[in-house]
Amino acid sequence: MRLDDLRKEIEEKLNGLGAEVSSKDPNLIEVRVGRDKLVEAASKLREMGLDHVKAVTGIDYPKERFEVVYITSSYSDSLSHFLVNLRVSLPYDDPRIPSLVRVWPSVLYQEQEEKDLLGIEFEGNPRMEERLLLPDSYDGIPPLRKEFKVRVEGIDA
Amino acid sequence: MEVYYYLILSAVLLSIGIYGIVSKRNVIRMLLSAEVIFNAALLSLLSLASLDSGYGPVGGALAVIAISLSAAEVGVIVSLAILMFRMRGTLDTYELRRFRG
Amino acid sequence: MISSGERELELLIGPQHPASGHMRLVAKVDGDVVVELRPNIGYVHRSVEKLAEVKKYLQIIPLVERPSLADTTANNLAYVMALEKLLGIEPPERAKYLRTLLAEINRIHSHLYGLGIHGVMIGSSTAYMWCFGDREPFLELAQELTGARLTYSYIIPGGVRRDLPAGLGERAERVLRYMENRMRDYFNLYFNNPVVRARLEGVGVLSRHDAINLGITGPNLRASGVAYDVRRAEPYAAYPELEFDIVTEEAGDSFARVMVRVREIVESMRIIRQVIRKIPEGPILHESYEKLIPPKLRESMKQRGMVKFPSVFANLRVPPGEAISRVEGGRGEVVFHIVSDGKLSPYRMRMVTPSFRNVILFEHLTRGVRVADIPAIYGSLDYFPPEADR
Amino acid sequence: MSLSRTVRHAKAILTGFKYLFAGPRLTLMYPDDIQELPEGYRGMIEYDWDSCIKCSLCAMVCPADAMKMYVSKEESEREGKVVKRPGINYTRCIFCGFCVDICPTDSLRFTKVHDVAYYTYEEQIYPPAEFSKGVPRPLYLREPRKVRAVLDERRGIRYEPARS
Amino acid sequence: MSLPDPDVLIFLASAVLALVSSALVILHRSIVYSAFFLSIVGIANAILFSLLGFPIIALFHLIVYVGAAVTFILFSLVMMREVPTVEPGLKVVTFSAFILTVLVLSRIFLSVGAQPSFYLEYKGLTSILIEKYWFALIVASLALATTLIEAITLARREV
Amino acid sequence: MPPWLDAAVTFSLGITLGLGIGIIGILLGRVISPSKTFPKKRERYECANPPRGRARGLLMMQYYPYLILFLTVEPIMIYSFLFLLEAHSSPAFTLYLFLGILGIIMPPLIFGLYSARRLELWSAP
Amino acid sequence: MDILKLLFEPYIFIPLVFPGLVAAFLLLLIIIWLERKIAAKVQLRYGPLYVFKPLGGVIQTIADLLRYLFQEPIVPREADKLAFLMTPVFLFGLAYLPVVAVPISPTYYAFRSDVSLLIVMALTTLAPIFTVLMGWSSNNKFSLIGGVREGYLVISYEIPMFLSAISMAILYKSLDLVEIAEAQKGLWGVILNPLAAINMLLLMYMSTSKFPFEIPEAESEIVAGPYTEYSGIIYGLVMGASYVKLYVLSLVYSILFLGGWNPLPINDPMVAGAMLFVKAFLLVALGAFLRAVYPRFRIDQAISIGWKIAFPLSLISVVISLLLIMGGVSLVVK
Amino acid sequence: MVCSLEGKLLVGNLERSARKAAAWLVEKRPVRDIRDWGISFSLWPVHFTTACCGAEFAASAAPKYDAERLGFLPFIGIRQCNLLFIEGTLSKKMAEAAIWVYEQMPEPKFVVGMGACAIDGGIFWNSYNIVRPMDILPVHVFIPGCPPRPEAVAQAIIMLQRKIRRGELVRYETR
Ligand code: SF4
Ligand code: SF4
Ligand code: SF4
Repeated sequence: MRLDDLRKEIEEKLNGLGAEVSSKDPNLIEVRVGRDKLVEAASKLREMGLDHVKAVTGIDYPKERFEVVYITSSYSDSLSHFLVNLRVSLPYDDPRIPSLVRVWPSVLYQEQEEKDLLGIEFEGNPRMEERLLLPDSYDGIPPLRKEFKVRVEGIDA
Repeated sequence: MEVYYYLILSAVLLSIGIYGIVSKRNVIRMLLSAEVIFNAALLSLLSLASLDSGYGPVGGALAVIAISLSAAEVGVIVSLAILMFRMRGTLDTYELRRFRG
Repeated sequence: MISSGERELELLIGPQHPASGHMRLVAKVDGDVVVELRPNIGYVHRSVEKLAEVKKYLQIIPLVERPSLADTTANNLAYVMALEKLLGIEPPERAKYLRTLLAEINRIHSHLYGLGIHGVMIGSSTAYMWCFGDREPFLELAQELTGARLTYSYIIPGGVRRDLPAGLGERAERVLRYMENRMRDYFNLYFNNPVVRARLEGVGVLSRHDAINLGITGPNLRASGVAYDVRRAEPYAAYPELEFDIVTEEAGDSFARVMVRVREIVESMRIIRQVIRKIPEGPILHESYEKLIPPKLRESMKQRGMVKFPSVFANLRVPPGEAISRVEGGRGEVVFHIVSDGKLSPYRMRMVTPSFRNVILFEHLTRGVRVADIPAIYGSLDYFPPEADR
Repeated sequence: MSLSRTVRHAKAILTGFKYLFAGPRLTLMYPDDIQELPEGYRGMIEYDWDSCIKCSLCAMVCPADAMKMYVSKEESEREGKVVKRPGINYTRCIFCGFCVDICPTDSLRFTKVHDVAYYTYEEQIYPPAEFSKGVPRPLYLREPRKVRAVLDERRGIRYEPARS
Repeated sequence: MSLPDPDVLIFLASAVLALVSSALVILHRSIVYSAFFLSIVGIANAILFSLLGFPIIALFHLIVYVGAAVTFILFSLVMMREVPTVEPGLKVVTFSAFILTVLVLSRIFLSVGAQPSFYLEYKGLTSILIEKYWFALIVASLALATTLIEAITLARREV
Repeated sequence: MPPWLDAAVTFSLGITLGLGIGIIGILLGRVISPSKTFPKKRERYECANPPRGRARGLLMMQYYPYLILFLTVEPIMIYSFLFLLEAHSSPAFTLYLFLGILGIIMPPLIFGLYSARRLELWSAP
Repeated sequence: MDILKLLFEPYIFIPLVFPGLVAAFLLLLIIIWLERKIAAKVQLRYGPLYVFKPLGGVIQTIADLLRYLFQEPIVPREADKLAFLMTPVFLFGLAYLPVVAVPISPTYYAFRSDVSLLIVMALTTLAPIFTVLMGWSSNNKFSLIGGVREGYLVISYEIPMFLSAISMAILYKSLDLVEIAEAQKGLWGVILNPLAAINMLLLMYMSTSKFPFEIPEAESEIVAGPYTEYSGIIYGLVMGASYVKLYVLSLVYSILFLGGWNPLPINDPMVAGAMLFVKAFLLVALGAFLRAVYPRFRIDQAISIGWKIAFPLSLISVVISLLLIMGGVSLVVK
Repeated sequence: MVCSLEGKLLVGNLERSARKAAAWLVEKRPVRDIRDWGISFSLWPVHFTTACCGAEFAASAAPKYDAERLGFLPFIGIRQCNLLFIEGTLSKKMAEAAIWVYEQMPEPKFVVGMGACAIDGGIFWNSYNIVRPMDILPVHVFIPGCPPRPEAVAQAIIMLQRKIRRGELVRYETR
């Protein structure tokens, strides 16, 4: 399968969901959907055979938006070469997003981590209340946000 | 050593066991008291059997069988206790009586 | 009635526990049967992703290696590949082969590490000692190539840091033959040992369907019969030119997972032989960087076979953009997602390690097993907590 | 107990016996022998005071902020401007060797010293003056023999006295 | 003054052991320790048996009674978790009943009195078992076998 | 006096030594070892976690049937070898008796082993 | 001089020196070191060495013992103090006590009874009570599970062990260890009934939780099993107890199956004792060696080995013995 | 009731005076030397892997470096060990566990900080989630390196042994 074919197929599948599909050589396809259409789009992709999520990346653009990228792919021989990014933007003051655990069980811990470190709420993920990586007693701004500053030293002693 | 020392000892053990059975409410504790009684009984059986060398082996054989049957009794009672515990969540005989019906 | 909550005993396995490494498993057991087991990770969370945002691009190389100390090359390679994608450069051929060589040596000793830990988890200290002992010759090779035992930091944007030392190929061949000899004894004493079989066979079965669904990766995936390997799916380094098979097993139990590792060791040895035979001559650093090194240094660098960094490396600037790279490490697929805004440090670096993707298996595989199976399953996953916690 | 299983038991035990009586040993007798490491091993770092051009590249590239530029007082006074020289802090150094590889004058060099431990925190910080004095010497009970690891087909690793 | 007979000493020691531990069986707060003390009662009893001249019965008692039955109780208790039950205190009535029993039984037993001069060799026991009581053994085995089924059916959780 | 009472000395020596070593060791160990108190030192060991829940929970009932098996089979086996010792006088009869007892015990034994295999029957009470 | 003579009286010498306390202690020191050395050799390394280099570090165990002695014994707050402290003592005493019944030559024994084999076996059956109690009194989850596991192990080896022992006893028509050893002047028990011998060996290692049955102390599951809370010299004591138990059982095993002090022509107690000791030592060392070969079984597998393999095997070995008797084989000493 | 009686017996006056006598005895020359010798050759580190340095720690117990030659036997339980190896980074979560481990170990006990992370954080020195071991535990020997080579681990053991044998670490302290 070639990249363009896959792109076409995805475009057809996601028709009517308001998805922007773009591709980037050699093997990357970007799908950008709105928050409300996310689950639907994800299920469609899942139907196409993209059976797992490799990574869930949350990106913080301070005062502007959050972006969540689901990097999905497949274990089947025909699709395993390609990566499909499912990208959602969230408003900065309301970082909530429907969880995709139902669609891809493999995002369970990844979503929990993004919640833990970035403070994005994945609605429907059963682990939202628990801390994953930080100590249970941690109480402060999520450390991966840009406003969380770590110490830096210059090159001088 | 006179045999009646043994017999008196067994008598005291027996009374301790009886006291335990009468005064305790926990099923397992009652079982334990019964076991003390069993020990006492065995002791008196053997001390009586030792009086006569003719009866000695017979007493021994009896004791062997008694001991092995006591093991059976323990098995059944403890299993019963487990059953009770599972059904009622308690081993207290008073409580059990209250729950009956 | 006894409520079911009361019936269970809560066992806290770890963090100070031989079978937990650096994590905590909270097991609810009903007698000898595990009702539920939750991994409690984060004991080695060192915030690699956050630190990457304040460190410069080159400084991140050692940073991403640290989380999975036994399998540093995969992280190193994956990170550098993402960086190279952003920079738009392609390393020279020889460097690609050297990367492959190191990756395969690393795969072997990482697998031996996992097998050794697994051995000690089911109580065979000999398996542990043998695996860790036989790891040493490979470490010796890697050390000769890179100058460090574990933390190689060998792969840099545009190439590698050291050239192949003279005679390494022949020494590698000797090590490989040694390992092949030893394999027989491994099978006699350990893998075919009836006690080992009894402990591992049929324990913690992961079906093919579940493996795919849960997004499992690496040998654990292949042990369930899915022939997925990044080296095939999206070939990188010198893999397109090398011959190798993807090892799979069908059973999906602990023993299959162990067997996949063992057979991958053999497969890696095959790759190493090919690499040594085929490695082309040429530079080991991309010419655009080589140009920047002062000529005098360039000479001595060629002679010693050690790369000197051009001074731009101190403040490497990367064009804005995003890049995703994936690499098949010893434990599975490493994914890097770098978002650059053109500054000295990445804007966001997402690092997804195989162990982190496999955490989900703990809950999944341990439901209804016996307490003694927990270490047997845990060990067979070759799970490395720092890698998951990052 | 099936026959094949019994055979496997026997094989395991026999293999054990084989190693008990005829197995190799991989052990390096550490405090008596020390291993001569290969060329280019990234051990502790030595600093050449004279050839350094004070370019700060080493401190800039250091990923652990272990290499720091210290103001060299005498030199600053002598030259009338701020002169900084690198000093190393082994409490943080991760031996990545970036500083060595980036130093344009080869003022920093790897040594093969790799087995040092310290009793206190403070001794591990080397300002430029101490840094240039060379690397610390580990404590040995008695003068160790230097050996070279030889990879071997049959025994894995053998150790031979190093020639040098 | 000469030393008393060793068997008098042993008798006294084990009698005290038996009495104290049987009292503890009844009185100890924790039921697990009660079961443990029952095993001590058993051991003391075994010593007494061998003093009486039944070493073989003593060993049998040790192996089967202490080693199996009491261990079984102990095990079940350890596995079953302690359930606190309210125990009534030492009531005057029960205590006096206790004293009474001791007195009555002692009076009865005091009428017997003889020097035991007896030693049961295991061969005597085995031959009598195989000659006269083999059928009893079979019956006992049957009883045990039924117990086995009964106990397993009782203890298991019906699904 | 039973003849083996001669050995009372040996036995008491054995008991004294066996227990004495331990008691002396413990007392010595308590006395000569340095000690420092930390708040958590005497807490229950729970893999470096604060103690959680009660330690004496319900334990492995899964293998309880084996316990019952043991309880019932052991007496049979022990008294069967009491008569087995007579094997020299009438070997055939002993063999038959032994096999007979085995025949009695076998069916319940197999039943026991079978129900022991079914784990779901044996969760904690 | 009198004291020295008294020392060599069997009823003092046996419990105190050989095969009693001193010998057990020496064996303990050597075998723990040897176990580590054997394992190390199989595992391609040296094992303890630098503590005393000329002799390969034999005194490593002494260093460990000293360390234990000077280490603080902690009694956890929730533990039942008295039971916690006393059970190891009893365990050690119980493990060691059967030694008094072991004869070291046909004429040199501390006490002789017509049921001495049974005495040894009976004393070993008492141990689980204390182990369970040990787990209980520590008041720790792992100790408790370890104790229960140990108990389960006991119930699965005990009956087959008795049967195997008894299948030899009926061949020799005696329960007296002296007679049993003497009966093997010509033919050793291991040749007559190899099935029982193998079975008993297996069960012996099982009973002392040697590999592959090292289940109660399975460190990767339940830390140190019943000994989790023990520190300092008390831990040394409980560890010692299991080795002493193995030692005593090995002595009994050599008498039952390996001809005891046979085949020595002279009956000098010292020589006979040395013979016996060597046999027992080899058995203990074999147990130590198995550690290097095997991982450990799961508890349910061990139990079912006890019930489904060892138990039938021991029944068969009893029947074999009966058949041998019917066939006229007789080893009885007249 | 028996327990309390025993308790009084063991911690009462008798024990205090016995301990005093013992203190006098144990701190005398030959006894002290023997004790220190025994302890120095029987350093059992507790199995407590805090971070990735554990990989090299494991290698130091493995055949090539075989730290068991020095009487160094990685062991399982807290209560049986006398040496705490901080194997690398202490994250905040792990630091709590480390304190538990340290406090629950019996006296005398020693701490070795292994790896740059266990001294000053190494490459993670500015991470928000780490703790410096020396801030919470008394560390006796530091091993720099990331990860330190197994030789350095052996070196640290030798240095610790030497310090113990010089009588600097094991002190008799009465309650
Ligand atoms: S050591 Fe090298 S890199 Fe560092 S300041 Fe001196 S010349 Fe520059
Ligand atoms: S070796 Fe690496 S960490 Fe150490 S000073 Fe040099 S650059 Fe910094
Ligand atoms: S010093 Fe290095 S190897 Fe050790 S824990 Fe820290 S990062 Fe890991």
